[in-house]
Amino acid sequence: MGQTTTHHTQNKVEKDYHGHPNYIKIWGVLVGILVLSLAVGELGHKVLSVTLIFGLALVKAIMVIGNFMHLKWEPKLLTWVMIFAVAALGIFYFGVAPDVVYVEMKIAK
Amino acid sequence: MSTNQTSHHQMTFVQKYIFSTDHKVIGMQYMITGLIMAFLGGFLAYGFRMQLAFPGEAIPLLGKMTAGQYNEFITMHGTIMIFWVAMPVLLAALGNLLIPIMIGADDMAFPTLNMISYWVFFLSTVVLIASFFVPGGAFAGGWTAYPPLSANGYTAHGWSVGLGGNLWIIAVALEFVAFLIGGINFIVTTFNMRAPGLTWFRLPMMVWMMLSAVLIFMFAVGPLIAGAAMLLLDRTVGTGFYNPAAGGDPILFQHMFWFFGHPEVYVILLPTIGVLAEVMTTFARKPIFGYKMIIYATIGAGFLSFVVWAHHQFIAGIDPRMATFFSITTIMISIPFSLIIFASIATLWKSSITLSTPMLFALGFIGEFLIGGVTGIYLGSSAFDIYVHDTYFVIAHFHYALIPTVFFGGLAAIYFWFPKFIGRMYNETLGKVHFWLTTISFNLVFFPLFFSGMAGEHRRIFDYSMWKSLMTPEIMNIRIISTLALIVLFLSQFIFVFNMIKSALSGPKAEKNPWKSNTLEWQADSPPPHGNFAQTPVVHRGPYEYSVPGRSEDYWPQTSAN
Amino acid sequence: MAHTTQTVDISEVPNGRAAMWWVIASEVVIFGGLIMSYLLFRMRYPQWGEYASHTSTPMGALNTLVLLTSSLTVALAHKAATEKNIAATKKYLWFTILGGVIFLIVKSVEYTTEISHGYTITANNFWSFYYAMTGLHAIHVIAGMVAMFLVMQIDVNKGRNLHRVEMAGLYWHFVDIVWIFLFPLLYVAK
Amino acid sequence: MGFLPPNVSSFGHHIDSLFWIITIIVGVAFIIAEGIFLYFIIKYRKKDGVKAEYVAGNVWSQTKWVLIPLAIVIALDFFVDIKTHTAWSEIKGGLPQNQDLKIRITGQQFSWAYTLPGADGQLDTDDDIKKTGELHVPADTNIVFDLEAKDVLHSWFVPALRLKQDAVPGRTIRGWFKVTQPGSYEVMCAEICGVGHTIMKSTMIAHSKEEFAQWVANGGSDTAPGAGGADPFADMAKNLFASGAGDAEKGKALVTAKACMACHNLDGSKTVGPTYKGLFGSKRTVTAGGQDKEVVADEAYLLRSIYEPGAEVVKGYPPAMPPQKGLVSEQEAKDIIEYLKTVK
Repeated sequence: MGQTTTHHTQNKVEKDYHGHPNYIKIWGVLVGILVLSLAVGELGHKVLSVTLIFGLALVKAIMVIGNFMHLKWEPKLLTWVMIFAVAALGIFYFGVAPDVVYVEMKIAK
Repeated sequence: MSTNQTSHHQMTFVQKYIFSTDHKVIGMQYMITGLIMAFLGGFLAYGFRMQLAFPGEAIPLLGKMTAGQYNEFITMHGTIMIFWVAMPVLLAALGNLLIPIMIGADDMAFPTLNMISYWVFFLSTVVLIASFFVPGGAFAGGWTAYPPLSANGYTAHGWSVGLGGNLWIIAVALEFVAFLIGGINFIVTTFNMRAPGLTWFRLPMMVWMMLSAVLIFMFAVGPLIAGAAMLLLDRTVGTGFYNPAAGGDPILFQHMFWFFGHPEVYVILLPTIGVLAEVMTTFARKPIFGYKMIIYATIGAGFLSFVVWAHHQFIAGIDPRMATFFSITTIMISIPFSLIIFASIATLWKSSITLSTPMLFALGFIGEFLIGGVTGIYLGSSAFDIYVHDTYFVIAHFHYALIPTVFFGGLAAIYFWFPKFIGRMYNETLGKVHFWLTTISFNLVFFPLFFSGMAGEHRRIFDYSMWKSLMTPEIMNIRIISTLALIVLFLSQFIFVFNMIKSALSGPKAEKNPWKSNTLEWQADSPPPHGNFAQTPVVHRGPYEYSVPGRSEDYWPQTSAN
Repeated sequence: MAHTTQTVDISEVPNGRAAMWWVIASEVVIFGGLIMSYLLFRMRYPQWGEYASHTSTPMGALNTLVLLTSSLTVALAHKAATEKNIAATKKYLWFTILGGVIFLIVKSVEYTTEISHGYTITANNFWSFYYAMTGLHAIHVIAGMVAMFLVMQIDVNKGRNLHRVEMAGLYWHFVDIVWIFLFPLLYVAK
Repeated sequence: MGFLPPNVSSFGHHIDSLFWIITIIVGVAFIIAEGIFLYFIIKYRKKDGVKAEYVAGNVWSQTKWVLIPLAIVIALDFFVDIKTHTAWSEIKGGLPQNQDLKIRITGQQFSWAYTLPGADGQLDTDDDIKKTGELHVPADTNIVFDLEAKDVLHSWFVPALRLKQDAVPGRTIRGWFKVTQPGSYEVMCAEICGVGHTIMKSTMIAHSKEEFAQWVANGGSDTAPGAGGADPFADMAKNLFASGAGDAEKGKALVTAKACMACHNLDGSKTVGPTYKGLFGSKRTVTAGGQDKEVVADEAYLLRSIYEPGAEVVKGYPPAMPPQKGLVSEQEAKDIIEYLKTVK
């Protein structure tokens, strides 16, 4: 009994076509942020520069995910999945930190 | 996506059975590999239990056992039973067999990827079995592989020494890859390929549980894959991730392992709760009690399972304040699961129960799992865990939680869907004999271990003759009873194998819907052809409309219009 | 009797893209495991800051620029693919693979200089983490390049399955994001 | 539940009472749940003409039969949690105010090494008493221990004290206990630590306070120093081997059965313990009481290294062998020595 199954994503017109943002402009902004974070790196104040750099890295990541990977136009669920993945890592970090970060080492002779 | 289905030519034997992309064949391949590995794991248990009951004497079929071999056997028993029996049978086999047909799809979203996932799993099985015959033998550091022991105590030596351990890590990593690929297939199929009318709250409980099990597995396994890679580098290249002398920390691996370990036991439990819902509603002719309540409890337990892991490490050197936090979350996570068990008991209220073999196994699961769950409260309390951690009390607890889930739940599923996927009825009396033998011997093996654990019998000890307090006649008798009962448990599984093979070859033909059940797979032929349904089914109602008042028949299939 | 089973696509995300997002979710958790362990040790041992000073920030910055540019070219390739412009898609895909090659070249130059200074994987735990993280990332870069090459040969040349360009693009963007976080972690935080 | 060993620890009552509380709560809940479960199975068996009732369990009047028992279970759980917290904070939460005695416990592959402060009461002074396999402690005193591990994970477990604590290499984990009753109690290793995990036994001997003070004054041995007179093992060797040779065949089997091969070897390679190859009759440099000396490996030497390995430790090897007193009988020792003579 012949069984033809059309895989619906195969030759379907891009139903959820939602246009492409101006990639070049976003690329420009990203390079700008990169240069900015390098400049911040020269700043004397250590703690401020580290937090700024990671902040800028986070902004870059969110821009890449949002615009290049079109997460902005995907259903909300996918965004929540990504957030949960990062949250799971956060849970892991704060669950383990008291045991690894705040314990001084002493090697038994 | 592979498009070979469209040109449906006559497939050769290899394409049809070995490299098949049909979800039912792949499900059967997982099932058979899992069951064979179950016998291997059971044989290892026979080996080390004989050594425990009759220390130092030659074991039939195995000869005298040395301490190194003993560690090897217990490590491999744990690894095989969790990773090569529980997950393939409950997650991959039932998932592959049931998800597409239960949601009215012709196959998985990515059939070729599904086939690749089985063969990556098969490769990991070959690597694991090869690690037995490698010089130095298989890995012997406990299935939890805590460094520094699992990193050979950081005495630097290259690939040759401890090759068994390296193969063990590679086999487990390959198996994780296989289940990640399989998991993604399950998720996308459940999201995208449900039959028209099959909304989220009309999905059978089995599909819900499979989906949440795979999601929990995916998010929990990440850190352990990173940890295993770091451990492999420690063992071979000589880095010092967990080597205190080099600034590493052994406790980090324990956290990584149990961050995965605890959600893992829920990954194994959830498919069985799905099986429970299908089997009990069919044989009690009654809707599941609180369909939405169970689903919300499962989702809640899914999130909670990520903040519970350190109850395995109360006395492993973690910060005592953390132990209080984890003790509270451990007690909290017992709430959703007690809710699910109470709801399944409530399903039996005012029902009309036929005690066929699948129903016996499902009810057996509830009866035994209650003991497993109840003893979890002892261990969840951090203070009492000081005394019973790493003793036989823990072993008895987790066997009472895992064996009902894997064996009773798995066998209930196999007996229940055997007519559908093999097309023939199994022998009912043999099934019942198998059930009663398994239940009685299982209880005889593990219930006494609670007591020897209370007496302070600590784990993974090859020969207790050095401790007078553990060589009292009562404890010696417990070890002997438990071992003899294990032999009975092991042998009674051959009744199951005989029943399955005989019925598959010469059992009476099974009709489309032998149990008068509602879900979609019972509307397809048995065994369902390639592509499952001639016409895509349209779903009109939920899966558990049994004994609806005002209807002559006491079941109402999801697809029937009136 | 032939017939078509038209499985209705319930969620708006078609199969291929949904699967790729789930692959990215699991990869985030795997890379995250490694990065979190590194962070834990960074917090514990201040002297790792001094070890980190031996990594060359300019090389890292160059690599970040290279990967950002290749993210741009793969996004343009996806745009060209949706417009069924085969030639442009291939051009941009080749640019992206070129970006990957440049990244690997810069990486190997970096590795050789560091190893020549004696900072091998077993020098100390910082360097073990450095090589583990950048090594795993490099493997994913290679995997991404191979995937794009295969998509180009199998599908783009024959003008079918053009949505696969977007899959390879998503994976490539993920590899770029991992580097976006690796760069400050290993190179900038001195 | 007569299996719990008698409790001799000051905080042991917490654990025993906690055990009984949980057993009662959980036992009652279990019996009720299992009872209802079995009752339903029996009562609602399929009878002809009787249909099941459509109870979907989505309205409060039905779900209350599940949610209320659940609320009770939650309340009881949190009661157990409170009791657990008090017990946990006393045992592991912190150390008692008056810390009378500070000791160090070191787990190493395949034995427990104990360091007690000598007469001066200070650790890490040269009069410390170092013992492998035997911990002597005074009763009725708060003993604070520093637990550490040399190589892999170990776990110091004394069932009679209801105490267990993992020893993690790279950390010093502090804990305390107070023995309420003099006596000898078995100590176990509860974390898998390799091939010799089985033989990692040691004993804790609790003396009365005066007896312990006397023991410390004697520099860590029951008899006063110098009163030893003739070497006890020389006489044992004489009369043991007076009645003829042991059985080398049985000795060969005993060497694996008693897990000696976990540390020693027959081929001259360097393992945790010294090799047996060419041992008998050879010259060995040992450190005894701090000084090195040259000894001939005769029968008395072998008996001493079986029963009191800590007395004379071969140079370059850790004092890691647990004393075999009470584990290897004299006849078995004789057979083992006979076998060792044949290992060339």
